Amino acid sequence: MIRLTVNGKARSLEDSTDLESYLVSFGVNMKHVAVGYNGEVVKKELFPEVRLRDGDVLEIVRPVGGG
Amino acid sequence: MIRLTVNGKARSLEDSTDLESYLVSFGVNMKHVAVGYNGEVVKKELFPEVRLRDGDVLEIVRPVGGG
Amino acid sequence: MIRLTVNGKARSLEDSTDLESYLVSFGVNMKHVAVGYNGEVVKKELFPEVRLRDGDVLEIVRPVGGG
Amino acid sequence: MIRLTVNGKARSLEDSTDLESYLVSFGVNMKHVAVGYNGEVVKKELFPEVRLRDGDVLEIVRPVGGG
Amino acid sequence: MSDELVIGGKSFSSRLILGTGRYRTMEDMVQAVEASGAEMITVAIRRLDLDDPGQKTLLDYIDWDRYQMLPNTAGCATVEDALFVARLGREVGKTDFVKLEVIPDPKYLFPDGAATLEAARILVQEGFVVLPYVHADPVLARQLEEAGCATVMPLGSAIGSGQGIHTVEELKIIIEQAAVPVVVDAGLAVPSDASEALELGASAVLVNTAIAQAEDPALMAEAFKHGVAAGRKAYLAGRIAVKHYAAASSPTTDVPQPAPARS
Amino acid sequence: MSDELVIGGKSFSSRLILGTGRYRTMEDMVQAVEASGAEMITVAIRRLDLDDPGQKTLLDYIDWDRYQMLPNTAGCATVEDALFVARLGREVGKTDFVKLEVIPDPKYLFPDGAATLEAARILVQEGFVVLPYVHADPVLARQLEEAGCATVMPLGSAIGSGQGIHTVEELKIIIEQAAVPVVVDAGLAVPSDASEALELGASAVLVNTAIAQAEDPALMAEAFKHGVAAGRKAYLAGRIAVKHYAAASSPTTDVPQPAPARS
Amino acid sequence: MSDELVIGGKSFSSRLILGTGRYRTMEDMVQAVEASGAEMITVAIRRLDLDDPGQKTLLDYIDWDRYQMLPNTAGCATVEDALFVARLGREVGKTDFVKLEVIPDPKYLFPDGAATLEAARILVQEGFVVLPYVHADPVLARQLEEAGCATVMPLGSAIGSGQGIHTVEELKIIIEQAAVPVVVDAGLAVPSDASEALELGASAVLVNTAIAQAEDPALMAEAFKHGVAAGRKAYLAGRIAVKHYAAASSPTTDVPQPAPARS
Amino acid sequence: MSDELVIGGKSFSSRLILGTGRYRTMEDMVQAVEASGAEMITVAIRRLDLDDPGQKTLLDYIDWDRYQMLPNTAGCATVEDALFVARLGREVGKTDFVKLEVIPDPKYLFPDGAATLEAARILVQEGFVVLPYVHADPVLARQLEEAGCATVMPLGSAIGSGQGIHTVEELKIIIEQAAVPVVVDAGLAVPSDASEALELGASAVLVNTAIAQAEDPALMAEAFKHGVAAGRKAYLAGRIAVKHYAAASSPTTDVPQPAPARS
Repeated sequence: MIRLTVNGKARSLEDSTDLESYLVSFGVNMKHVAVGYNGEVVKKELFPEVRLRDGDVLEIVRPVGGG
Repeated sequence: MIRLTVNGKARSLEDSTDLESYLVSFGVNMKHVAVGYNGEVVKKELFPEVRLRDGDVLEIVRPVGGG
Repeated sequence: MIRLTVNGKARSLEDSTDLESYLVSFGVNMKHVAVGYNGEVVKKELFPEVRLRDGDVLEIVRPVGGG
Repeated sequence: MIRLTVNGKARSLEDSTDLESYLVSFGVNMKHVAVGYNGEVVKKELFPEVRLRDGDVLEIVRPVGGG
Repeated sequence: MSDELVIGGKSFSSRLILGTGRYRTMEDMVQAVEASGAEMITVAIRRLDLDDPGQKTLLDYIDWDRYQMLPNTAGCATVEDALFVARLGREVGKTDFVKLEVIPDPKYLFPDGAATLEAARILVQEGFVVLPYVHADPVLARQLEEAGCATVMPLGSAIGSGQGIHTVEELKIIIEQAAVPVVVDAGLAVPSDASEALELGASAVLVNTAIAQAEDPALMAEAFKHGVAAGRKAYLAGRIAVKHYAAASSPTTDVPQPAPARS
Repeated sequence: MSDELVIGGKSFSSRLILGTGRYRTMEDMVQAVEASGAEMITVAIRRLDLDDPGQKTLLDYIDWDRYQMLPNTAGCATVEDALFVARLGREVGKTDFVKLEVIPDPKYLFPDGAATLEAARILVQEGFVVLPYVHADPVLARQLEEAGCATVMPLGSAIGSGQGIHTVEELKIIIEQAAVPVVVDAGLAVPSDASEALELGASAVLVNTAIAQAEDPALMAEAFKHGVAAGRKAYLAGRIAVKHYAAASSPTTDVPQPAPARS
Repeated sequence: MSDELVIGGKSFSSRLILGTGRYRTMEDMVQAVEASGAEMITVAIRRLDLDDPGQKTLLDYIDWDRYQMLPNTAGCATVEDALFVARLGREVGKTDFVKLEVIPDPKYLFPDGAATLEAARILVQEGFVVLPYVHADPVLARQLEEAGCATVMPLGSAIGSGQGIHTVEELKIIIEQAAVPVVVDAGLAVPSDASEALELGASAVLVNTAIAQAEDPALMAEAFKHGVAAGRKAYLAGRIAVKHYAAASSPTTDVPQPAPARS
Repeated sequence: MSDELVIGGKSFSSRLILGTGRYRTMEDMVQAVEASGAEMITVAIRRLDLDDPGQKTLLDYIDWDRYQMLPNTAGCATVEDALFVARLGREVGKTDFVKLEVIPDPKYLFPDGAATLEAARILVQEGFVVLPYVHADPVLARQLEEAGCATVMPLGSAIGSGQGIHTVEELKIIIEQAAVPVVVDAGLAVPSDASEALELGASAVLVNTAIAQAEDPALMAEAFKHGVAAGRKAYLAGRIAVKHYAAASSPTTDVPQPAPARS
């Protein structure tokens, strides 16, 4: 069992997977997001290579209105 | 019967009298007041000479706080 | 001999004439001017009727730049 | 021969001496001054113990008008 | 959205009234008038030079079919003088519009309120459309309106001083109380001054020196054209209130947090 | 006359940078962006709601081929947080532009100058085009320029306060000393504020709350578009100097004089 | 150094004229008068309550041998009313001094300049020492002086508004042109306002609400006493000019330099 | 009423800190110090002239038993220089008090906030009582207080410029947030500036050029003494609120009415 912290909330996975698949499983529109992986920003092209591990901390963000 | 307007209010007198006596009858402190008689200001020393007549308009004033 | 004061300066005429002719004699463009005659403003259509007399004071004006 | 830099100017001494004697030789009023010795501030009570050496840099200062 | 300024029964799309004095050249003036988009233009009335009576006048440079002429009474220090010059201006311009000025003070060119009010009453009787230039005095403004003036024209600061608007608080009150258009005149130096006046609710501004004496009058005229448009639109758009603290323009929640790389 | 603003090697015709926060509706925001003529638009970076991951984002409402996105670091109180959010923004927007904010103070939202300078140095090293939001501190402005920032963005007054520009004297000095564009950010409430900033020589302004929270955001956006044009043109046109006395805008000689009717 | 203020032939050491209205208690008023150091005190004239004709009046609380009474015409909206109240005040106070106010506007209490001028001319003829309260209108100030007024009393801002001095530029001109004492009246809220007025060259200030309605009226009166002294002394001491750059207050040479410890 | 100012554990009755630079003569300086009532006096630290080592210094003119000496670090552009001069000043004055200035900018003499904060942290560690001169930056003020500074000294405007206080809004926030005394330094020109600072809640002001360069320094020092007293008392007395309309200072009822003389 893989425990993650995603956008500050605890989540878990049955089986290990890569970041790309994980985001797809949520129906996230890749074009609009960026991801912080344990404090580092991951380039989109690398999402498939990032294998999620127990304890990983993800920040999945998108643009909102701001000044 | 003599009808007066004093400080905007109707007042009446049985018998004619002079301004000085009229003010005294109210217990007014002469030192503190000035009097307008039908739109003219009467000097205090003349109060005894002013005989009140029917229809006279009196303004009896004193100093108050102001800026 | 007719002595006039025109725009503050003394001028004279041999023979009496009307205002219209007088202005024309200067080559003044009627369209652009107004005339004060002894302190009164004369409408342009009346220029021919105004006969200049000794002692008359004329102010011949036109528009200039102003704010 | 000992070469010193005092208040930004080159000075020299025949024989080695201590800071106290050196200041006295100028007729400096001790009460009014402070001394920087090679970038360190020396307490007045230590002036006699500081032996001047070739290459030393001194800043001898006093208060002036300032805001 | 139609948003016309109405003065003396006439409608104007532009809220910039332009003066024609103090330009370095007639060309500067003509170009500035064009660039400003103004529809009302002030002129002064002066003696014709009889030694050169054929000289060109403003009437030769400007197409008056396109502009409302606004003759002024500048130079007049008394009621009598102002009445005389107003009547001459009416003949020159064939218009009832007059910018009424009664100015006894040559150094600061501040107007004489009591004399202006007296002259205004007479000119209104004579059918003039009176635009009186006055100090930013709210009581006087009311009296001029009651006298039948078509507008009130309070000053921002001294004529030609370029000091901008010193009279904001008084202007707010004049605007609040006025039923006729308030035209801010004198002292404006930059378009932000014009914009500010209109943001406060003034109906128009009158500008001369700021444009005529700018290094590039035509470009400054264009700048004021934009400034007046900006101020009017802002007034109609409804400005935000002033707060004495800040208000975040970006959301204050859901801020991403960095995590330490794992040991 | 071409008069482009160049930031980070890119040219912009508009000198109004528009924020996208605090609009009542997305429609208000889209219309205001359109009406403003802005070519650079700020966005904030926030966590995606995983319970609604398909929700529309700004990217769905704005045609980003027409606008330079300017991600900000709003919400960050420390250097570390700001760096992280700046890097996320770079990925989201596929742009090196970043509006750097490090704001520890929740009430007045004033920035931390020392932390902003430290973060700016790092981001410049990473190739960011850094637009730092700072207090109107002339020395700090110099240090940010020396650190390689693309602009300096001094504040006019507190974010969203609508107090206008409190920092005119400091801005004059910052502008005098800067070789990079000076962009006045925060506190602007009305177009006269924007016009004033550009008249002083600022290169651009950033506006959000004044437009987003106006009664009519699209109309206020249009007003600011004019205000910015007015201020820039006035700066280029060369304003008149301030005088402490008046200067007549009409000739002071040859004033016609009434004469008494003859007896 | 003797530095007396002379009004109507009387000399005063204090440049603070104090109003007696709006105190919470008579005790507050008496203590404030004492603490202020004022030598001239305003009073209003009102109808005696005939149902309580023996009630105490101001005359019972203040030792009028020590103070110049300044009756006002507050409450009067017309020339006729003001003349009548001025004449009543002269009888009440046995003094020719009068603070002339003609105020038609109940919301902002701004004075009617033309009516004030008309009333002033009549009262001067009747031998009054007239101190007219007016808008900060330089031309009107000149006319009042020419009419024989003992002072001019331009306003700083609306009576009792506590807005301070909005009229600095106009006051400078009024002071420059006046041969009679200029007394700034109305709107002053804090002693810095009073000090500023005297620094500009005003001869005195009149204060009421700022003291009467302060949390601690006697202490505020003392504060204004100091503020007036400060402003007058500063005016006499000759202030420094304004510079648009800095000037070091400490020497810029002979700064001690740290040296590296020797290797 | 005791109302002491406490800095670094020492109590002061005067809230005016006086600089000793830029006087025309030592006599002017001595008289100004006396007249000012100041209890804390700034001095600069400079190299002794070894060609005239016996020359008199400030120590010969002022009775230092009566005054707290406040050595400054004026002339220092870097942290290192400031530390060195602070340490020298401590020896010269036998005091831990230091006015910390780190100023890289020779034209406007604005301080380097980040460097000042860095130097302050070190000097506090060394046991100094640090009074840091900084821009009116609320965040920096907080950081200096957290670093252990005895006061914060935000500027009003550029040193010696005589421009007065440009930073009112920032000062209000700094004062609201500060637990240590706020001393307004630099730019003050007239006592109304000092009074205003204390009315806002500042604990003291530091003045030099305004007094030293006045035509009559001793009289101006006295003026500032009154200005500071005025401002402090007003702060304690509780000022009235600002209203956007007027409030009559005389009763609005029972106004006497003239009656027509009878026919």
